[in-house]
Amino acid sequence: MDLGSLLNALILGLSIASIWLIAALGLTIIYGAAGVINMAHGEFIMLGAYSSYMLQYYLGLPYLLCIPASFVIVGAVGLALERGLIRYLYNRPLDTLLATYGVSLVLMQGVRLIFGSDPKYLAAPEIFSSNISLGFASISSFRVVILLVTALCVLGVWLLFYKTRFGVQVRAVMQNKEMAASFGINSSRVYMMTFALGAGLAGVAGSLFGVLAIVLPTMGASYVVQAFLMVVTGGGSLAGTVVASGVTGELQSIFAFFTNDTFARFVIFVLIVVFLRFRPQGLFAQAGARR
Amino acid sequence: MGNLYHNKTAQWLVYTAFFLGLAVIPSFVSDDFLLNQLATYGVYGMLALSISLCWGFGGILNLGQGIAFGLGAYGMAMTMQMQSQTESNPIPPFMLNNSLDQLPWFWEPFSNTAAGLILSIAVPTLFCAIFGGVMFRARVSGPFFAIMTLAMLSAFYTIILDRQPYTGGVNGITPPSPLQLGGFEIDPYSSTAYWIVLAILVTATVVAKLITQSSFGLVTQAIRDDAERVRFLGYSVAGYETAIYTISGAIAAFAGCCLVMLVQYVSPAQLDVGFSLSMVIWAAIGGRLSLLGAMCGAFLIQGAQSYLGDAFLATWLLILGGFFIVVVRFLPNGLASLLESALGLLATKPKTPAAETNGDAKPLPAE
Amino acid sequence: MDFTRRRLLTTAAAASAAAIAMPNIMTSDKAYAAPLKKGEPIKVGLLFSLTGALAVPEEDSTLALQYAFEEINKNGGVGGVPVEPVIVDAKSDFGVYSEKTKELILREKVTALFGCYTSASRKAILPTVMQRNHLLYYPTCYEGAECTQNTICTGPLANQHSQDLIPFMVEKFGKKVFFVGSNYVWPKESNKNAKIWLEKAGGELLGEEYIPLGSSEFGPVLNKIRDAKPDFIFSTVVGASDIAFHKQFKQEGFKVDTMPIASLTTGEIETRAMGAEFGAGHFLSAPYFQSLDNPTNQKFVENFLKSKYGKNGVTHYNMEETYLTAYVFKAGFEKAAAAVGFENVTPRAIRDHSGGVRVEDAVSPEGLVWIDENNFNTWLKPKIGQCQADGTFKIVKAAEKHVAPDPYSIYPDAGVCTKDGLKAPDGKVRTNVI
Amino acid sequence: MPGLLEIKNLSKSFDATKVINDFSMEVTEGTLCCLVGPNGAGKTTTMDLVTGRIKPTSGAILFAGEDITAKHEHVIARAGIGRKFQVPAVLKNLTVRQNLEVAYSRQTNPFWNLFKFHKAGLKEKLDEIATLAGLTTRLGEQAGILSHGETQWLEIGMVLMQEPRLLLMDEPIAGMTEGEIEKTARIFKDLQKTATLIVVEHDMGFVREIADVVTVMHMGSMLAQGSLQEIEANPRVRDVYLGEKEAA
Repeated sequence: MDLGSLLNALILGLSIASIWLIAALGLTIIYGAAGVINMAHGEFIMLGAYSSYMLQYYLGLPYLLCIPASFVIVGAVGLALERGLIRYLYNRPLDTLLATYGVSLVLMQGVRLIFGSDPKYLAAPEIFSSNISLGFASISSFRVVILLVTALCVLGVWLLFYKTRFGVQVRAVMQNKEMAASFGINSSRVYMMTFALGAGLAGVAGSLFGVLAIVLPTMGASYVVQAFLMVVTGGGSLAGTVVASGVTGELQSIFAFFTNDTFARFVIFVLIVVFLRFRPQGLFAQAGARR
Repeated sequence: MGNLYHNKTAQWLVYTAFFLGLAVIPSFVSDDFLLNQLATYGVYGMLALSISLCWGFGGILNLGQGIAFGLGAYGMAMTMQMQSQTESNPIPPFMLNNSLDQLPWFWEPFSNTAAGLILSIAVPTLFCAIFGGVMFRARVSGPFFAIMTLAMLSAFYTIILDRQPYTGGVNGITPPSPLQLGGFEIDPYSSTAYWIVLAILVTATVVAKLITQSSFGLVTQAIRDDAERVRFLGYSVAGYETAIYTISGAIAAFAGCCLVMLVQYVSPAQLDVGFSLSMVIWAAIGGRLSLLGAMCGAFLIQGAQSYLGDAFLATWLLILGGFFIVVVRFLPNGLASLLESALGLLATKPKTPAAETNGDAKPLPAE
Repeated sequence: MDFTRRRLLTTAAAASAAAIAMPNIMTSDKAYAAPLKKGEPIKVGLLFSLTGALAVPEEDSTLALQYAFEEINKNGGVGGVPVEPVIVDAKSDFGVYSEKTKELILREKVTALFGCYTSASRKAILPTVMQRNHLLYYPTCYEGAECTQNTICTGPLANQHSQDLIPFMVEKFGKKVFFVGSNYVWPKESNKNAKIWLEKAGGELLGEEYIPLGSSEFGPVLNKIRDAKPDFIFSTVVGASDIAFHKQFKQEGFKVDTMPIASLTTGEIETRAMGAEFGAGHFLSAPYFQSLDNPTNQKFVENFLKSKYGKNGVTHYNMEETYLTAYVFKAGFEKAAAAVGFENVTPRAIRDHSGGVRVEDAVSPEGLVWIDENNFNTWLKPKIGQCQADGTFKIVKAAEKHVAPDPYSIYPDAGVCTKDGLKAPDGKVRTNVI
Repeated sequence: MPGLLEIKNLSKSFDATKVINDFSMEVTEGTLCCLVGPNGAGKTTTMDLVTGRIKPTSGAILFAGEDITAKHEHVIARAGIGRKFQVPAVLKNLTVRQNLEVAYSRQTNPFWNLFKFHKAGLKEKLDEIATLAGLTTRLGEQAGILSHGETQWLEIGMVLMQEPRLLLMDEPIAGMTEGEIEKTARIFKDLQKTATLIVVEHDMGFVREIADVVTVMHMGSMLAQGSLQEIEANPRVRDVYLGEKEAA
């Protein structure tokens, strides 16, 4: 083992972290702001990949434009879902978990009916099919793209939540719904927007994962458990998810470097369970009142 | 509120009728396949029962029931596998293929059928007691606990898949012959196997039902309602939660053993996240607040999957998912609550309040 | 149901008495297939997943078999009688595989089963098949190390698959190789075989990595490969992971002309899903390619794609191997019928008479194959294809001679698979070893 | 003789804010002590600290001579401290009868309770308490559908079912009618024969009616303690109360 390889592993860990983070970002917002456990998040990611595929295949849209377009499309789906189902379940957190699992079944099978169960091909510009070499370290340019998009999304979410009027409203609703209502904040609208935003971010993740891996109706299922763990470990806050993803991404890369991938996963699952035993509220707990 | 639905005696009568109905089925059914299939449904019923007990009565949503179920199933498969090993051939073939020339230590006890069967139940039960104890003491509850069980399930799934020399990896374990008990071979297609499963199901149901009617059951229902408040009444909430989670896990472990007895096969798929979620779906659709309702939910969904599934090939999951959403949205207490309301309408004059007890259910048997 | 209460009680009592008296009612002597009658169709079960994760390959298997049986029926059927396929959906769920197997054998009373794409599902249904002394045609490559009296396989075994590929790659690209596989039984067994060929060819193994099934994160593995600098990669990665692997291979800057992937799985379907740009230049070893240049194959491809079963627009090795099972069944059935009489054909009789049956050049798109008389796997000629820019494969090497299947090639101590069971070195024969 | 409950130099901070600041108090067995003070004085926090809902930053709490500081809620409850919450907390999905039955917590061990189907003495106690709380006709109802006043009574009933030595009542008469308030006062006086009570209350009229001792809290500390007359005469209390009233 030499230092260069370890450094490479660390850089890769950053990339893995960004993948986990972008997968978990939308979930964080939805969970953090509205307290909804959205089991259909993986399917939102899948929808993002399929919308990019559709836009590219039928309309010939360039890949980089597909990313924001997927944000809009999946955001709209999230909006419709929130209006049609989720809003009736806000005070029943376990039921939202179950209902959204039903939604995930429907979305997965629906996509399968429309597009078939064979994998689809999502093309990215040729320039992304290369790698950037920095002497001893090297990383694929597409991973850099993911890293950048993720950073951009996190920054955007941060600005939105901490620098705008909407953000103030969201945080007010998070703290105390009744109190916020008395200040004239329409909490129903806030929930609706955050849900749509979270879904849209999943769409972005999907259009990235479609290029990195594969476009399949079942592709979302593999992300959802991991994404949840990031959110729960982080305590449901933006900063928490960023840190949780960063640490687990690096850990996974390092464990995989020294042992193998499967074992790395096992260790991470167990570490998270142990961690939450001692800090059930997660890394950075929400300030919102629990009772 | 003289709702017959809440009448304890009526509940016991319906339970008795339901199981008597199931018990006589082999006398008119000579179809081996149907018998084996019904026995398998019985296993699913057991799982739904365990979820109903834990979630419906304890308020603990467990998305990782596959852990107890899977560990039980692996224990049984190991026991059955060792039954077919002989002096001259002491090691399961899949281990030879993975360059093991000695039986791993944790396989040794399974050479003895009795020890193997005991371990099949004891190990998952102990796991639940420890995991539950640790989690509930840390006051992990509600959705957080659900996610934790999901993480634990994924961890087990991953490690069983990875430790191929000891577990058979993704191919699992296929014991070549049926379970031998006391010199008899239990043919998985015989009425004997059916009755064994039924006997375990009846026992589990009676135990679960008695638990819900005991003081313990009342406290768990109180915890489901408001755990925080119950602490101030002097009950150790963690203790109660751990206990009901563990009992529910033990039932799931029995179900795992029964399944392997019936299908002679185990694989990591028993610990698949999707399977554990379907257990929750059965209980939710049938009615998590009713043990019998949850069981009927399992029969209903699995029956529909077997018999309607092929007719609606492509749309089956769509129908299931949609149905599930509708139930969660409009009937949070499942189909059993329909019956509850129906009987509530029938009820005329309030009876003596003594007749009312817990909110258990009494749906009609599926047949 | 109409019965008096009294009758119910007596039957219940009698039934329980019977059950207690003879817990082991069934033995394998009972015939579990419908008695065959001349003039009535022969029912066979098609047990594949039409929904769920396994549907991608298995739907094609169902289509290929439907096509094959239609073709057989058009040309006079099997033993003069048409074949009626009973199609079920195993939903990619091993529980359902097991349940459907029972349904096909016990209720539908089919004469043979055709099914499964994965070893896991095969192992899930084998207990039932063996206990009912039935017959399963398994049409996919697998790891071997199994010796049952109730299966016939037409895919390449681990010992056949890489026999030519490894020496070919070593000769063409260099001695140093890195093994990557999905984390399960088949890749590990295949790699054990590959190591033997590698040693013979004088190659050097630099590393061996296994990825969780379904995982799409190849960063850590590719980093290790980058450090090891092999001359080529030998891949047994399957399914969705395989596609992610090829994509990330290129995205990470690896070059196909200096370090190609030699795969046992990446065929026409996978290439199309990942985009030909990611597949081009890599190698695949398989007994069949769509581009095989022989009249039987050209006719097969043309007719199949034209038929209603060719909707997916491609033929590939797994479909062809599945297609062959129908003809192996036809030959075995007819041989059994000639020996014991049409009405007396049982699944086991078909299997016992299938040793040595041939599917001739004129029928088999991959060319002549035949069933081994001892272990009931298939003698075949593996070929090596290189993926082209359009996603088709160019045959770069074809085996001269048929390669014998040997399920225990790397476990000589376990014994030899014979017709009646696994014959251990001490002379003991064990049946149904799985 | 030391008091039944002794609070010694109790402090509690959330982040940088000191909510309870070096607070000490002693309650003698058999007395009824009223805890008063403006909003935010730390009354409910003190209750939380005594019942183990939150852990103090420093200081000690002794109950019947035993240290119960930072013990678990259920341990403290079992030691004999019952609590009624400010926002009435009853088990909404259970019936009134079940609420009272659960509160009858002589046996708390889960394993014993698995085999218990009838509790000795439950019926008599339940009848007695139900009559006292005026809920005899409501026993079969779901607790969630009770009116606010009835819910208050139910929770008081639950605390009584626990048979505690020390009762903590956080604003017990909020939402009650005149008649009910009188009844509550009567019950409290009755209870005092067998138990010790600490009542947090704003309604000075009610306090006047029941209190043996009044403790005034302000900004997390003890401002004054004594009989009602002494307190009413205390100028510092007046300042605090008047200042508070004007500000509000």
